[in-house]
Amino acid sequence: MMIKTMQTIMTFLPMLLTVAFLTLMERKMLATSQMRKGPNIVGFYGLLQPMADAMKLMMKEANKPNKTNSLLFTLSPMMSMSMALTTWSLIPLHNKSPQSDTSMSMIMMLALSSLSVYTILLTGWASNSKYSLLGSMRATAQMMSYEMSIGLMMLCVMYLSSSLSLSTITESQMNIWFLMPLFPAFTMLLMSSLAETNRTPFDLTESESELVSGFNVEYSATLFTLLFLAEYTNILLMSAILSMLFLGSTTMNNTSTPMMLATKMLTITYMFMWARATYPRTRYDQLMHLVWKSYLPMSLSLTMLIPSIMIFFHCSP
Amino acid sequence: MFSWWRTMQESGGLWNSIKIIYRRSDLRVGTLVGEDANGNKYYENLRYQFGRHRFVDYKLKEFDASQVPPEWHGWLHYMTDNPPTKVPPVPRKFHAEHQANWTGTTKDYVPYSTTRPRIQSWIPPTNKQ
Amino acid sequence: MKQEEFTPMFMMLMISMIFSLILLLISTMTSKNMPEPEKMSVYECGFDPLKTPRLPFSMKFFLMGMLFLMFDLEISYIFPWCTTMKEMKWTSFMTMILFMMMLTLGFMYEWLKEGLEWE
Amino acid sequence: MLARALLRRVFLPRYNRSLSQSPRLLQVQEAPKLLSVWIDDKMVQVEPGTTVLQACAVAGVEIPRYCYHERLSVAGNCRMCLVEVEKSAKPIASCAMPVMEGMKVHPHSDISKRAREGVMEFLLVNHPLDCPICDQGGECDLQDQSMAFGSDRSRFVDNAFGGKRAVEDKEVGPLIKTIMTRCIHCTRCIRFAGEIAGVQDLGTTGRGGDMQVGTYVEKMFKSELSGNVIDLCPVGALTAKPYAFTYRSWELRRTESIDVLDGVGSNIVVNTRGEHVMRILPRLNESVNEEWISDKTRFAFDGLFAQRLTVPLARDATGQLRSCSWEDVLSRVSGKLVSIQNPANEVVGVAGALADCESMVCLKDLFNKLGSESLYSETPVHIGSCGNDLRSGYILRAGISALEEADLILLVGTNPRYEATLINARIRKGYIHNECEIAVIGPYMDLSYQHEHLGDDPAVFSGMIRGTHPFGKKFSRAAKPVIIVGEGVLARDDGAYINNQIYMLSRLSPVHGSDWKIVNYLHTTASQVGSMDIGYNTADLPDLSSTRLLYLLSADSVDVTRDQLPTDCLVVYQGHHGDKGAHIADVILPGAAYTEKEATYVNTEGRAQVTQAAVKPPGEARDDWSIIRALSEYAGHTLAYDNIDELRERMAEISPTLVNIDTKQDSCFHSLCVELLYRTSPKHKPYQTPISVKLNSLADFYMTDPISRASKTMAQCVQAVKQADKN
Amino acid sequence: MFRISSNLYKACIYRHTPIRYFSAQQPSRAHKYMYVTSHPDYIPMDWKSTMDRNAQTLLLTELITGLMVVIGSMFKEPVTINYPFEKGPLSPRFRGEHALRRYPNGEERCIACKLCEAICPAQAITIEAEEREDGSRRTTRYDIDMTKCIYCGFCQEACPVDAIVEGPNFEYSTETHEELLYNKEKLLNNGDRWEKEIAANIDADFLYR
Repeated sequence: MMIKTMQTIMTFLPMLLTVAFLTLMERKMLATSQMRKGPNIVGFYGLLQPMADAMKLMMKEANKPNKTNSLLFTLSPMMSMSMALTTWSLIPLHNKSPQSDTSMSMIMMLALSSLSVYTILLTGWASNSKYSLLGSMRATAQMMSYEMSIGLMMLCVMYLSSSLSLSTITESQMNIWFLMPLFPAFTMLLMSSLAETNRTPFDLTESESELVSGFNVEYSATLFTLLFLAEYTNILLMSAILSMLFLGSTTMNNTSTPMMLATKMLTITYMFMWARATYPRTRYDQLMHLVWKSYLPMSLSLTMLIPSIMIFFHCSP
Repeated sequence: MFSWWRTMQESGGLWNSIKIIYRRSDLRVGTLVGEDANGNKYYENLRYQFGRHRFVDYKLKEFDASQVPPEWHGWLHYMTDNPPTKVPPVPRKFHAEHQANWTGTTKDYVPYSTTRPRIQSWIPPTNKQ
Repeated sequence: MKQEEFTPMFMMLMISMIFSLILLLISTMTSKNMPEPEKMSVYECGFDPLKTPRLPFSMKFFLMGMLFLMFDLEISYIFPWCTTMKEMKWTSFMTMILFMMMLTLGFMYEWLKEGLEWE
Repeated sequence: MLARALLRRVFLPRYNRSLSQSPRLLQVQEAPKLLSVWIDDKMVQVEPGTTVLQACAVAGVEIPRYCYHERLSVAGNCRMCLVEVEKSAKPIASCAMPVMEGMKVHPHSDISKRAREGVMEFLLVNHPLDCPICDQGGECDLQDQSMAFGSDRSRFVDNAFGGKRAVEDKEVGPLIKTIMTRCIHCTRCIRFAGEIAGVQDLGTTGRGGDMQVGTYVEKMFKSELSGNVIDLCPVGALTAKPYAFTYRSWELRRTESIDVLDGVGSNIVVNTRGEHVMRILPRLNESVNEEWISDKTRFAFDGLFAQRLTVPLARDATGQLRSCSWEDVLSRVSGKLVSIQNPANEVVGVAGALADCESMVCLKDLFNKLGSESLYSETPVHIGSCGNDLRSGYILRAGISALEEADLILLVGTNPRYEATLINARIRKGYIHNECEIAVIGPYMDLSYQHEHLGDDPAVFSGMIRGTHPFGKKFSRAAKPVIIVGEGVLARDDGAYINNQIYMLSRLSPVHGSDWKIVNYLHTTASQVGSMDIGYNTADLPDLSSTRLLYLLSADSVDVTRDQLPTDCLVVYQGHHGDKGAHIADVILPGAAYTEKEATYVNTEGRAQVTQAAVKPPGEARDDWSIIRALSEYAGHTLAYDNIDELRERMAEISPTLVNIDTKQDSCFHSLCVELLYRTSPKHKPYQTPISVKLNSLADFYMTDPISRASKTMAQCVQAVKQADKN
Repeated sequence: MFRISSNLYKACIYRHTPIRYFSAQQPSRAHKYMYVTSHPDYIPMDWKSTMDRNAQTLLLTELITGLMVVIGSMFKEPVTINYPFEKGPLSPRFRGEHALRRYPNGEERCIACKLCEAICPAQAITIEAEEREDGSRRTTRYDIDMTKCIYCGFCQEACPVDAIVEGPNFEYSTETHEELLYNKEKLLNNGDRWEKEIAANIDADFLYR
């Protein structure tokens, strides 16, 4: 029990640190791609910027507007943060010490990420603001839609590994990453995860010109920090899932180190930011058409194609 | 690009470079153009990109952008190519000494009225008792 | 499946909840709160809010939710098949393909009926 | 009171029309033949003798001008009004050219335009370009007209060598600042001084480029109307000295108001900037002040900045006046008021020269509610038995504008030049244009026009009535005789007797009993007629030895000392200046001055006019009527009006004339008034003291009330006049 | 089946085009906004272009080109001005902090003509004037509310004596509002301190004055 607790804490704390520095990394990355410097005053080359931001956000006045649903208003950011972090306990960061390696981890993961939709809906509803509510509605519809195609695309991986356990999926990629046979699924999943985490070019929920800041307009200080942390934790989570499903997780050339996973995650995360630095925001109808009219038929056909091939050519594992 | 190695050497070694970077978030070298009355040093290096080729090294540890005196201000802002070392300003007896922006300190400016109140109240005569 | 498998999950849940609470606590101690009517009012581009903000609801979103529910449910049917495909081979394959064809047909119907248009 | 009830019954608006027939309508003239003139191909018909400029004005075309002024004689020296007239070799000066039948004027033709441009160019050759520091800037005719009619460049560029003409500034007293380099020699100021003010001080010396306007020898422009030349000057040559450089015309807010520093009630425009009065200008009112105002009206407003009562003051235990809150002073006064057992004798109120009708009504209503009728006007008026019940017995019945039609004016105990400057200007207008004869009973005085001095003996009337005095015969021959009785008579104890004699004299006139009003009274303070209308007692103040509360409503000239009052008497002073009244007061209630409140004043001809609040009262000072209203609430006798409109309704109940704003309401029942006077002829003979006047020198004129006494400018004027007289 | 899938496929590519257009011969332009590229008439359906198009879509060429552009700009030198040490270029006509100037003999230039006050569109200037002891026209109050000022420069344009100028200084931000309510002394002092540069800038502009 003690070990489990320690393990959990040792996952939790670096997670927070990573998320904190992820914000800095994003700002620096955006800055360099725009020929700027980015934060460079706090600490050496701005390394302490996340700390300063955290301090600032903690010391800000926590404002709670009139007529908000007080309990939900406070609880939903906490929930969204917790949901994002809890999913991390399912991820086998190291082959030998899986956090919570159930044979159902994929289903658990999908379930938990579905729950985070609720937190966003609650956040918007509890704020008692039209902008919040509209933002959360959009976010919910978007996340739901993309979750569907994400689920279908994950199925493809599951066909190949015949397992719902993440460690088994990792093991089954020892020889060849699923990226190779499932490249279209990977690209689609990468883009879907951008939409799932409400990132550019699909950050319709916080499109400033229309909704000011989306579902978190009325949030400030710590509660906003929690929402913010949850968002970035989800980014990391998505990149972890992507690297586990398609890039072979901790494995590389028949060896297995957690550093490998970290490198792969970083690459995917970098792709997230790269996309942010590059693409303009899509329209909402484009977003919905992409998922319903492109990804859904494509992934549906993939879910049929892959087992068919496997059955016809007797190459199932 | 200016060779970072040469830059580091000219800045006085690795440790000095780190100190300078910590202070200025940047490491630059250039030819000294002049020094103002407060000891701030002004440099120019035409090998940097245009618009970033003049810079100042503040004397004080508590540096502030408003510490640049007017005679150097124009040169540093690329208004003129003539530093005061080349074209000194015409002296006037009313010229006042430059002051930095003192806001937030005890030396800051507090507005006051420069006029007398227009309406004067009647002051009742004091009682003789 | 054992119960212990999920302990780390609950632990993580607990820890993150506790962490959030601690954050809130610190924030209430360090920050000062000076509420005023203007600050407390919800954001509405400088206008006073008119109607209750919890009403605006679009049928479009509702439809989307229904579709999601349908598809997600069907996906969850497929999940167990992934793991058992090895053993069950053709029988299950034909069943599932049939199932997915029906799903696709429904999807096409919906598409042609313009249920996916978003304007 | 019976008479008042009668008045109230019959003073209905429908009477006004039939009663207010102007005497000038009596003369029936033959309609003159009209001349047809074409202005820009538009025909207008004008009377013979009209100038081309006036004909253009009728046609709606404004001709630029500098020297021409409607109220001054035509000079025709600026040449700005040149217009082209058909069949004329040269453009003509339209201000001096009478129209002829069939004349065709082209004010917009090329020749006219070029003529104006040329004149502008000449005027600007020597005019300094110091508009940024010129006080006339922004309201300067030269600026405006050079923009509208001038050229954009000058051909006289060679003056860079010789420089422009420069003229030394003249020192003409503490009111007018001269910058003679700016002068364009329109001579308006000279004509004003000679024609309107009646002071032959100004004139020109030299000619051509050496021409200078000045006073020949360096001396003060000693006139009570001197300030008007500032308005007349089309350029910045003559500007106001006391408030030089302090304002710009475009930043001033204009409030139309009424002057209260004398009994004329001149119409003024109060120019304010922010919370301060910056200057006072005349406002056109043909029946009161035309477009002139006196220097006191114009310049005494700086008294509003000094010696002001800005906080309520009350005497503490040591007898020292200390500032305190309104609650304190009001409860102190009301406590005293309530504690008095026998208010009829022990509560006395006095209304001063600057008291407005609203506050006087409030005070009277409050005192009446308490049970006291002891309300006195500061200046006693002794006019005999008709008292102040009948209005026609105490106002300037004929009206100010009618004075210029009179052919004989007898001034009794008054020096209108200083007591009512604008009325004197009217008399002078009659004297110049109507060949009016003027005679004076009183001390010798300089009235700015020739007059017959009949001595200062009150007994002179009996001679006239008996026909032994030659003036009596002259009087009985006059078609429109006017007798103006001043305060020099009314304030005398035997005023009633002299008043009686004056009425006897008026009976000699053939127009006696017609619509022409012979006997007129000239009051010198703004509150006097109003207080009499409201029903304040105009007798001398009673014995004050039993008074326990003396309420001085802006009363600063009242002749009361602390010695006359019992020691426990509470003296309340309500006003806006720390003047005589404030010095004897125990409690001081700071009120508003006339520029700070909306208040009604009735001038000496019985015309009710309203001042407007141009600025806010300073500090904690408040509107006067509302102070008394608040006091009534503290005293438990709340007055039945909450705002000024309700108060005005109450005033209308007392006398409709008080709310009939800006109309001279004709006073009726004059015959009744006359009858009352004859029936109750005073017993005693007049005293042997000679008839005097209240103000007989320019130095007296400048300081008559708390505002002008506090004014620095007026003090400088007094000094300057004394200095000038010494020389 | 092929017909349907072909339609679907097209719809995948041009996904913002409503499907009903595929069946209509002459789509009505009156009631629907249409994109030029999405109009079915403009889609060449021969094999080569179809292949090209599909290959480009499938291989995400456009998206990847965009990503490469971003990568390219990452390796360029940042243009960020390292502010307190380096400063950006300013024009000699820059309109910054106000100052009241003096004549070379030390006499203040302002003659209280109030033209700046009159022209100020934000009504930030308040002037009170009086006659000085020597008879000259001078201000007793010259207040500028720098928080009202919109830095339009009309005041210096209106000034007949070049007294009020907007100097080159912009580093006068303050922590409190009241510190930005400048009075005459402050403005004159500004002028005395910045005169060196103000004079140089005015000289630099002599051709255009």
